[in-house]
Amino acid sequence: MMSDITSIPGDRPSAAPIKIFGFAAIFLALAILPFVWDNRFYISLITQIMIYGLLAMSLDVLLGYTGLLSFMHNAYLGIGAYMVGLFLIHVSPTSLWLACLVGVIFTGAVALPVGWVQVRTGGLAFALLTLAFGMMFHTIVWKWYSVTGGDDGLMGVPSPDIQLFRWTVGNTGDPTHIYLLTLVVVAICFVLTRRIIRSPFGAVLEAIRENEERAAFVGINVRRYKLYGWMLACILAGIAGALFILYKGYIGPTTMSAFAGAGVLMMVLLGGMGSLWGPLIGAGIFIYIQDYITTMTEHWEIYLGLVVILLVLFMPTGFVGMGSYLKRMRRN
Amino acid sequence: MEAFLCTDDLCRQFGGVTATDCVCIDIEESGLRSIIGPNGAGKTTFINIITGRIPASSGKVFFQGSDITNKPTHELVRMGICRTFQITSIFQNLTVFENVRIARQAHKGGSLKIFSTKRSLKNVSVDTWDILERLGLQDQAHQEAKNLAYGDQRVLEVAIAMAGSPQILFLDEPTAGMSPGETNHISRLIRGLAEEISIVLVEHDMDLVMSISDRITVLHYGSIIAEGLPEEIKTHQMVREAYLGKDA
Amino acid sequence: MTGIATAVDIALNSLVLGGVFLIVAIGLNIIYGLSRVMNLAHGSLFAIGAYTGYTLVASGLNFFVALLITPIIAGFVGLILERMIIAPMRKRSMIYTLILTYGLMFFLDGMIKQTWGNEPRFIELPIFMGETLSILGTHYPVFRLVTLAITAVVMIALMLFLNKTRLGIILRAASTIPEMVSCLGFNMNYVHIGAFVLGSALAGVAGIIAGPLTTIDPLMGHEMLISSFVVIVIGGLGSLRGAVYAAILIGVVQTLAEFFITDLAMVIVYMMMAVILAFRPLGLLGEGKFE
Amino acid sequence: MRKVLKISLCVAIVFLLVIPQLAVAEDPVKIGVLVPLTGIVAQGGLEMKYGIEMAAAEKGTVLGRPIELLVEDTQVKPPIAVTKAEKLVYKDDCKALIGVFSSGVGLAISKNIDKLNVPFLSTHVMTTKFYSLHPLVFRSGQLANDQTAVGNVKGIIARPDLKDRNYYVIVHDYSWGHDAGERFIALAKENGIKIYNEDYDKAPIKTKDWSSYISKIKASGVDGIYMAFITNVIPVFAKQAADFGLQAQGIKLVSAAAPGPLELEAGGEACYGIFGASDWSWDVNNPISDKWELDFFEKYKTIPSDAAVHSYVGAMNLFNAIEKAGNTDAKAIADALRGISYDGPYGTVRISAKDNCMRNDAVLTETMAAPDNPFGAKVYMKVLETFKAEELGPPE
Repeated sequence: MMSDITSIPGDRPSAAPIKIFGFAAIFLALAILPFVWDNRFYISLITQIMIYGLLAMSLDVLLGYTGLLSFMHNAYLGIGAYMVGLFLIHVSPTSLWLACLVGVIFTGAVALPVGWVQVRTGGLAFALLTLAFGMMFHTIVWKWYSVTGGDDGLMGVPSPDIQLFRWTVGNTGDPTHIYLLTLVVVAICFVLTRRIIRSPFGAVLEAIRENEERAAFVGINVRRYKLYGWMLACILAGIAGALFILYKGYIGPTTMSAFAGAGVLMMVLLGGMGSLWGPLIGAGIFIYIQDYITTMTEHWEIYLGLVVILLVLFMPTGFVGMGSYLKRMRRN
Repeated sequence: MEAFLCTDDLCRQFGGVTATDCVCIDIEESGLRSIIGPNGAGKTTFINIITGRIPASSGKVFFQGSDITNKPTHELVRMGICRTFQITSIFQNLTVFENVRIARQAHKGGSLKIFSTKRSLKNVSVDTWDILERLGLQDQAHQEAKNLAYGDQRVLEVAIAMAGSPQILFLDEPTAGMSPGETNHISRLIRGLAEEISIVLVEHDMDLVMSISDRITVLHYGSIIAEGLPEEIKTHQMVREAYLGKDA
Repeated sequence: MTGIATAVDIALNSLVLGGVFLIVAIGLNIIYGLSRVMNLAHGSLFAIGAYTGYTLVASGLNFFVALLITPIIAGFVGLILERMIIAPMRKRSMIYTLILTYGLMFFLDGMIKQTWGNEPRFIELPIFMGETLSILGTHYPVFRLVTLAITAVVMIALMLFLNKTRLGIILRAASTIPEMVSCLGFNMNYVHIGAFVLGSALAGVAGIIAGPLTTIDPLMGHEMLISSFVVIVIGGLGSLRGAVYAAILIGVVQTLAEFFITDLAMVIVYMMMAVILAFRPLGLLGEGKFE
Repeated sequence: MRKVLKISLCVAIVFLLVIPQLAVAEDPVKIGVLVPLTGIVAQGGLEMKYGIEMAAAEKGTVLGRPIELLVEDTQVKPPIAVTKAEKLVYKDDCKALIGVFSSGVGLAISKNIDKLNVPFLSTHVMTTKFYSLHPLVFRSGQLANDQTAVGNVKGIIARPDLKDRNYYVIVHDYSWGHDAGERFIALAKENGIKIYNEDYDKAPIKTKDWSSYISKIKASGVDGIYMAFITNVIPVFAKQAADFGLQAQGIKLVSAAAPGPLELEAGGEACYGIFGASDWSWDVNNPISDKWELDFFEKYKTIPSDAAVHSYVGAMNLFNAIEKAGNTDAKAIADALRGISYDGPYGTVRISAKDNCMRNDAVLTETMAAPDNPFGAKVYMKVLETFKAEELGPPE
């Protein structure tokens, strides 16, 4: 009997060596990149990709693992970014870590009541509510001129030094330093999120995604776990927001618009739902393509829309995991 | 003596239609109670109310002396009230093992260990394995649930329900659409369970019901028209009328 | 100007605003109620209606003739979308149709911009509608009153259709028990098509009557989409009567907020929605009461 | 394993796409053009692009090298605009940035100008924050809010039909609108013009249905409206006000921004009778202006607008400054820009050496039915008064 436990199916052993190796290789390659290739545009672009990759990954925790759709996940990036920015401007221009902590906690504090209302409604209403609440935050940020800078956005955010214990290791105003900081933070978030979604807690989220009613009938408090999943996603988005403000030194209400929200959703779709790598890659492809299309044509919305339509119709699982999903679809 | 599970004038209306009409029922701590009745008699609605799937319009449900009317589903499950569904309800894209494991985990706790592996919940895995062996699903443990044969999916659903260590288990037409062989397998299983816990069976297969039930309750237009031992029900005048019409 | 005159102004403004919300939201709700698809491109159909109306009137047609033709064209666009894009997705999960129609929204908005350009357009109205009418001391534009009348006519026609005609009754049945309707020998495909055509036609009507009220520009559909969401979420998804109450409620709240506190008008509307949903998660009238 | 392979493949493809673009030709002088080509102000952005292209075509070369314009769409979104600016400077190696619409976008780029380290010349922002903002940030084109306010106040005092009215102030809710409203109110009070609401109304930019605001104006009993709206909204508001009979009741409209010609055409008769200070309209009569209008119309088949002419003059100032600097070094160009001037369609436009912002003459216009004209315009902005650069300030 006990011997069976070692080969329990459905519970993958902790990361295979090859995966750890692959992850380490990519991390190292990205870490030395700015030292061998001094192109500020691409370093800056990759920083942006990693930040949005983290945001897309957090959305995937909701969409791919819990089965909940959020149209405006960017709103929580925005809330985190504004809070970190405001803290740096008004409280302490040098306390980087404290500012980030406050920003992330504040994001969670805002997400909690919103999530509480949202999980009380059904699946579809949940999605529509994310849109409505997202618009609400967008409107608040946009109208609260005295605090948020309204339509002009939050400007004059200082660039604090990056301090580890007592050593100063860099400054967030330096493109290479913020790139490395982003890389480290995103990597840590990736590893932790991967751990979480493979934990007993992750199994509960997956059960809810698969069959909400059955989940309730095995004794799972579905609303509560949906709320936990939502909070996890929003806190990750808040972390992305903290990185965003440190990287750009600026945040405006358009970052929190419905258009921007659609972009995040597309990153997840492009990369593939239900895999943590997918959204990261999706963010890369999306930001690169967007950069390309908007340069080429002023009618980029047409192409953006067309890409979404074609993706959903013909490649609903994105790039990663396409094979396995195709197999499943054929069987269905 | 306090009843194990009982309902008190339980009613449910849909628009103008009364699907459950002032039902009072007492269910024992163990044994197999069958609920039968013609199509549309309100059997499924009745157990839906008890298990918290739909709210009651009026009336009460008591379990071990406490009022459980309209309590959230997950709380009822934690109290030991589990069920299966008429239309198979399992986690399609998870493996058979994972289907039962998650149910066991929900019962045993540990769902908030966000940084541990699933393997770290050792006794959950052990219990899961036991349940799978008992129901004869251990060979399919690796398969995704949706790839199982229909009959095995029905058995899996029973396994999921059992993982909650129920004190009372509601089975909604567990043999619907099964082959005679599969029906035989599951009926033996149910009979075995009934020795330990209380089972409420909604079933159309009269031969099965008559052969394995300890007691039978007959519903018609939402109310109880008869209750008793299988032999009594067989010969009950009103039951015959309900099934065959007044002229029979 | 007297207080009464201002009150009349506000009351009429809220009804006109609520009326437009209502027609768009009812269209969205009909599509959802009958085919379980939440069409996020609905706002774009509203914009298409407005632009079609503009083009027809600009090419010399009478406004009222355009009012009849526009819904036909919008309905036709709805038909094409349903057949080409939505129908193949019907079997997949709701999330996919949501994302798909989201993409469709961007695509249609882009197409509108490419076809009609960026600058605002205005629908020329018949002379008499450009006048103002004196009501209790206020001068109120005639066409706004006409808009109100059109809204009322559309709503009454819709009510009669759903309650009094055979087809309407079948549609209502289809919203609650689709299996039954298909058992009776009706092809559910036709119900889905019918829902899309009817819903899109309503969006088209709303577009042409909203044209003179506001501006016609490529982004007009976005705001309307969000507003109609708020309406149907507050009223209850798929609930037609709920939509009526919610539309009027939002029309009144938004107008009052714009009048008295200007700055935070939209925030107030969203807050109100959050409060209502905190206490009634399924909206005022609950989910799925298609009547 | 296969997953890892797949991922590495994706990374490889991305890099393959990236690397070929790194080869940069050295020959032409590259100028980054940042204008909105999508969003609500896309038409204005397009006209700005035309103006800059026209200037580049006329100028042809600087420092003996061809001018190459690289146009990017800001989408009127500050973060996108900053990304595009980074792209133009870091990737495409542009030596200067020109264009922009919206103060928010302009300020966001300015915030990053230290990193970008190229001169940035805005031809289309009105915020007063641009005065002495940064040694590399300049404005040439479109009157700033303070200048517009002076023009409008002087205009109101000079015109008997505008004088002695009680003005209701309503603005778009963003920095430019607030700034414009506050400047006007302060100056108007100094000059004895009556203001009905000193805590002016701020309407969201997305407002489409103005009926609530119009009801409010009706209820207030004023006889003048001062509005600071994004230009494409001016005809919308004017039309809705006309629907409610405001203009017919003798209420006059004064605007802080000059509406674009296509917007006026769309608004038609409802736009008659809007007053406003601006630096140019095609009604301005001088040989340079007359020739420029015809050339522009010939080339782009659209009615010449002030957005186009600002950008044209701004671009000319920039090109001349590069010529004067003798090289494309950021600091050299910036030094050359300070104090430079250009004689264009609206007279001499000089960039002040003190605050990096331009000084030029301006006009007060009223929109009305256009006389016969080569552009086929039905509505135009008739020049009523002319102001000298010194009158508008700010003093140097």
